[in-house]
Amino acid sequence: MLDGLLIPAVLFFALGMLAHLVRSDLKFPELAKGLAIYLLLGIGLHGGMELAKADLGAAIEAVAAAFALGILLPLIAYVILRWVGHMDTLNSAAIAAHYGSVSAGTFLTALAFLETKNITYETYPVIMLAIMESPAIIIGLLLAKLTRPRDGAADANGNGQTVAKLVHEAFTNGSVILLFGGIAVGAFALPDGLQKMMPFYDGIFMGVLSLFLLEMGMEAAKRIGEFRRMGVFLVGFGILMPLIGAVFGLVTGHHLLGFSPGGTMLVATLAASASYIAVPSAMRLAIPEANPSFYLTLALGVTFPFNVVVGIPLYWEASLWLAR
Amino acid sequence: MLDGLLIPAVLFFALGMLAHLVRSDLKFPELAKGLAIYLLLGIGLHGGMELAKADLGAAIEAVAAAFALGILLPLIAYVILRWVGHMDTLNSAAIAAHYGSVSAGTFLTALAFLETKNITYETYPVIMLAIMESPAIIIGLLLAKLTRPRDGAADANGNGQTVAKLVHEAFTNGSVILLFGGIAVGAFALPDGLQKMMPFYDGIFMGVLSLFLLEMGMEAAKRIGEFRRMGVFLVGFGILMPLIGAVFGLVTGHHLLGFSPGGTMLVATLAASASYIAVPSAMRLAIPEANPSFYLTLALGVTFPFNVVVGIPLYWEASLWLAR
Amino acid sequence: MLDGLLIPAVLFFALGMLAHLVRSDLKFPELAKGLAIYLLLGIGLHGGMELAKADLGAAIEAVAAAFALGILLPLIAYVILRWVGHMDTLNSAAIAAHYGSVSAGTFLTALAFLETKNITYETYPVIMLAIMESPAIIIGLLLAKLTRPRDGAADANGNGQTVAKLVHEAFTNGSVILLFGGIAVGAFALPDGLQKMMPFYDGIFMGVLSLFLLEMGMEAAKRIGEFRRMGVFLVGFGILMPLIGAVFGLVTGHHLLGFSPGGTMLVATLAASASYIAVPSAMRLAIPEANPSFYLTLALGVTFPFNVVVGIPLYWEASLWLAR
Amino acid sequence: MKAVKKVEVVVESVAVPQVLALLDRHGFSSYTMIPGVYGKGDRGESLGGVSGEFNNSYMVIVCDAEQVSGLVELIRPVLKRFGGVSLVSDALWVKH
Amino acid sequence: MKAVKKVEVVVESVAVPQVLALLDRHGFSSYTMIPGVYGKGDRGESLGGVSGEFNNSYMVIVCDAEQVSGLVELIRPVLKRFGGVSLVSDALWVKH
Amino acid sequence: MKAVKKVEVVVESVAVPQVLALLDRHGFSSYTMIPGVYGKGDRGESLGGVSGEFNNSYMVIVCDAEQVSGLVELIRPVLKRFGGVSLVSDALWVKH
Ligand SMILES: Nc1ncnc2c1ncn2[C@@H]1O[C@H](COP(=O)(O)O)[C@@H](O)[C@H]1O
Ligand SMILES: Nc1ncnc2c1ncn2[C@@H]1O[C@H](COP(=O)(O)O)[C@@H](O)[C@H]1O
Ligand SMILES: Nc1ncnc2c1ncn2[C@@H]1O[C@H](COP(=O)(O)O)[C@@H](O)[C@H]1O
Ligand code: NA
Ligand code: NA
Ligand code: NA
Repeated sequence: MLDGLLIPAVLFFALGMLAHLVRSDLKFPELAKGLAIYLLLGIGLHGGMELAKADLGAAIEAVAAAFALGILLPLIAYVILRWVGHMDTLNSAAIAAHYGSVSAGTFLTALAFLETKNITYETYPVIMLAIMESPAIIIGLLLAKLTRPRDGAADANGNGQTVAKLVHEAFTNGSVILLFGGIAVGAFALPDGLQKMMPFYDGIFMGVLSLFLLEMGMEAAKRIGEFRRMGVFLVGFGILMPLIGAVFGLVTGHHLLGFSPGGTMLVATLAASASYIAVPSAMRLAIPEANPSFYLTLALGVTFPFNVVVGIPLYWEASLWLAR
Repeated sequence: MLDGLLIPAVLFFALGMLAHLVRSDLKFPELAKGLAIYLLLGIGLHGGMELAKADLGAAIEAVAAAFALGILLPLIAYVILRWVGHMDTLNSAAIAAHYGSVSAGTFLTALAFLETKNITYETYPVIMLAIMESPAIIIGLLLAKLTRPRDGAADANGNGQTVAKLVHEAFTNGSVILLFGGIAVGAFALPDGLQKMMPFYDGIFMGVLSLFLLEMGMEAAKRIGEFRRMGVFLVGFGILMPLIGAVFGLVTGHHLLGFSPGGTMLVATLAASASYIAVPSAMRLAIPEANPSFYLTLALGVTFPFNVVVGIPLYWEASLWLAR
Repeated sequence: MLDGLLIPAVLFFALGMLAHLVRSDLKFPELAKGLAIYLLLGIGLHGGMELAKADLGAAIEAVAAAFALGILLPLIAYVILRWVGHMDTLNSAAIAAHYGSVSAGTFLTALAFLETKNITYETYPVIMLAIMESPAIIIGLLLAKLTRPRDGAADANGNGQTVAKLVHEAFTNGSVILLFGGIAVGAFALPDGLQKMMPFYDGIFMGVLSLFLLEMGMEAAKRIGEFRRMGVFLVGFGILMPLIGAVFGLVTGHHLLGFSPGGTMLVATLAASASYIAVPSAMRLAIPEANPSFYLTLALGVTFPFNVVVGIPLYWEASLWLAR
Repeated sequence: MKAVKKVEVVVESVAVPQVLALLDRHGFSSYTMIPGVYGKGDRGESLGGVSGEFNNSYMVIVCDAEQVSGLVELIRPVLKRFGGVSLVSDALWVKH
Repeated sequence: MKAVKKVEVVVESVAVPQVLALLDRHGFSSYTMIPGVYGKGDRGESLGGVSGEFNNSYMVIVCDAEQVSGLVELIRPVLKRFGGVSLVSDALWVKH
Repeated sequence: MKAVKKVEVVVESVAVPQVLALLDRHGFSSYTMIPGVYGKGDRGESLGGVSGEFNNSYMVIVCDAEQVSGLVELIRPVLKRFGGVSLVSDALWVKH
């Protein structure tokens, strides 16, 4: 188990947290944006190349499963927040959307875990990653729409976001474009041309990921100061919800999709992870009344570190156990 | 022919255009600047290393041909703009300068085309690329100088740029420095040291190019909205002029320089391409009266996509045909 | 000797200086920050991986030697500045701190020199690099504290930096975190995981360094204009002090630590180099009365180019001579 | 030089496209915008966020005195939704 | 709209954390800050530096008229130590 | 505190070196400059450009009341050539 912590990717994350905790002046937000773009494209490309060789039927099953998880998980999260945590409707909707969506950084850390241990895995989870970015945004939006008191002023001034606009945004945000774009290029481009690009997208991938996780560690640690203000329930939710998600993911991966332990663990990680890039911006626009420090702190400060340090090794053990 | 579209570099460009057209929030201008610097240095280095082994006589011929093209092409463009399009002198001069100069991004896409298809090519076009950055700027400047009504106010206030200043700028802008600098280092540095650097400048080159073209796709698409304002003549010019340039390039490459089809196609691409980095800034300063949205839209929104998608495969077919 | 100038790393530095001297518009400060982060992590990682196999006793000796140099050298620099140059106490203290600390860029250029010539070297100097970042900051601070006239106003307003704060900063600035963090990850992470990251941190390292040195050349050249204002003594100091440092480094490396010529040259380079990233910020805060253009010009405009162009080949010859 | 009003708005970057569209619809099509601005106010500190989405932008719109109240009424609901600050001050416009 | 004072401060970026802490300690917890600003003044040009440490930041603090002299007294010693510029001007605050 | 004039200029970044040289020649050697600014005006939107050359910069020059008309006359022809905006307003300078 401790072994899981000596994955370089995890150590870089820890180093980032440390850097912030000792109040180092280290920071590189601009660079991190570039790294994220590279990583999303790279994972997409890699997935697309594998998919070109894959089985269409199995791919469609994976897509359907991803949609189902993306719709189901935010609803579960919403119920817990509303009826267990007695949270107001708009904050509940905004937080729920984050947990239905996914975190590419967490997914890649799981990939680094498998690579370090030389474990094989299916490539369908890459498509699932791309698919799961969007539906939860729409669910969160609908939950907010249904429960929000009619806001005359906003509508009159034309400030209110229409549903159509936000659905559009859910499917055209940068992460979705990069993931689907990468998959499409990987699947359709001439193999010889792809081969020439692979030293960039494949060879240095794990190293670039480590640098990204260093920055993520700093971002996560920044939010720790907010824990006090959030209260015990919310912090607990940030740990419980990924576990619930993981259970759904494990069942989906192992029983419904029939994946190997490696692939099953990846699906569990997707389900357990919470978005911290695409969904926060979308929710800030769609539900400005919700408190961004709640959802950012949860996704980035609680759930992301939990998954990286504890969750991923745990989901791996569970996948192994299921496969016995 | 459709094959030419499945070059990954081209697909990335298309993905960028798509991202803008669906109004995605994706953008990374800062990153793109860094990528451009890397690409210019890398192409220079690569060229320099090959040149160290090359034939001086042939190199001098290539340099002379590049100068000739860089002087001739903007004159042709100017004549077309003035007498066919009835455009005013200053806008004509500014646009003409762009078409006499070159686009490293287009050149690299042509290189990616050849690499994907495993076609060999001469390295002299890399020097031609470096040479052709500058002369057209000076031609554009002279055309403007000769035709501009005496602007007393500007001169009196010392705001007018002197010719000397702009000639200096034509030869010291970033692209020129990086290209010639790369060539010089590649030609003179100790081979063992160069070898240690090559995994960076060679191994990941095509991958970095793909990321750059993604950004270029977004930049190109941004300009499409301007087409209406430009009118049919100018958009037509943006497609016709590269074809004219390509004919001159084909003749130069095949007949004058005696290059293989690969090398001939590269010369055609240079002649067909229009600058969108160095020349726009230079023209903005030298001919502020000209409308930047004309030349930026033409170079970036019309000619660049045309060359990437249609031109390069076409010039390749033409080079093959010439070589028969 | 001229051979030492044809190291690509050195040529890139020269290209950067040239770019500034011809007043090119080339610049990429944002990119350079990212490159520095990568280089510090990479050198740390590499060192850590080697150290995992190394001898603890020898490592401790190297650490002790690094501390000793970091304390001794700024004191020597201070004495020269005060009693030979008749410089005021605060400027003397600030400059001295720079020369006790180290420049990772210079160290890496020395590494590139050895790599280009395929010379082997010990890895302990990497730890020494990490160690030597900090002590000189504290020595500089103490020198300033002891000699500064009591500044009532600053203290009353709470603007005065406490010693504790600056000691903290000396040990938590970005470079220190990245170097030590890299060493720790390199030493403790699972080897299989590290192996997956190495194409990034190892394969493209020398290439990234070349791009960083290009930027450094531009930064160094920017400061040349300040030479006139600094006077002959200070410029002379910027050349003499590295030579003094190098002598101490050569003795330490060869006699005290028993290193090979490669390792000895690296220790000499550390001792000869002056910090231009971590220490300037620290001194600006701790000794705001000192003139930043003095210490920045010296470290970046005089000593860095001197070491890169003349110093490193010289220290190498001296190491060889000692080893005879 | 002509007397004008300078309206400054600090608002979250995520809301900027919406603000610009709103202004444009009401005839305020000229503006200057500084991205990547940080700040702290009633709703806490702008932390930046992994992809910088939670920083602010600083907008300046120069307009005539008679337009200013219309402009302010457009901006007010945005500030109500997203927080932020808006200031109005006097300036002289250099004609050219 | 309410009459307020706008205090602008241009100071080296390296001093910003210190300035913010100082303001915070004295009850000025709201501010807007533009990083990465260049400039030239009595002490020469801000050159940027390899890792950008020698550039300036542009801070804006909006406060009430009666707070302004207290604020200015806090900033003055910082300007004395690090150089920089501070301006005070009038504005109207758009209430929301 | 001393009464001064604050002159703000928004101009294309490509013209900034020229403006600074011009100011310097006429004795205005102090300034503050914010790079990477976007905007829209009579001549359309600043699109950024592949290497950022078509964005704006925001310059602030603080000077004495009697200097302001000289400064404005320097800036006017630049605005005529390149477009842009310049504002003059009153402020109090915090002496240090
Ligand atoms: N008093 C103030 N002075 C300057 N900027 C302010 C002030 N209050 C708020 N801001 C800016 O407006 C943003 C949002 O403020 P708020 O809605 O109060 O959280 C902050 O992040 C600051 O950039
Ligand atoms: N007259 C001025 N107008 C605008 N900005 C100024 C002026 N004087 C100083 N500054 C700014 O304040 C910084 C520090 O000024 P100084 O302490 O005078 O060197 C400069 O880098 C400028 O950004
Ligand atoms: N009314 C205005 N308010 C604020 N900024 C303006 C205004 N008009 C022009 N600008 C700025 O000045 C730049 C050039 O304007 P123009 O020359 O009118 O195209 C624009 O990109 C804006 O940044
Ligand atoms: Na999830
Ligand atoms: Na051309
Ligand atoms: Na030293």
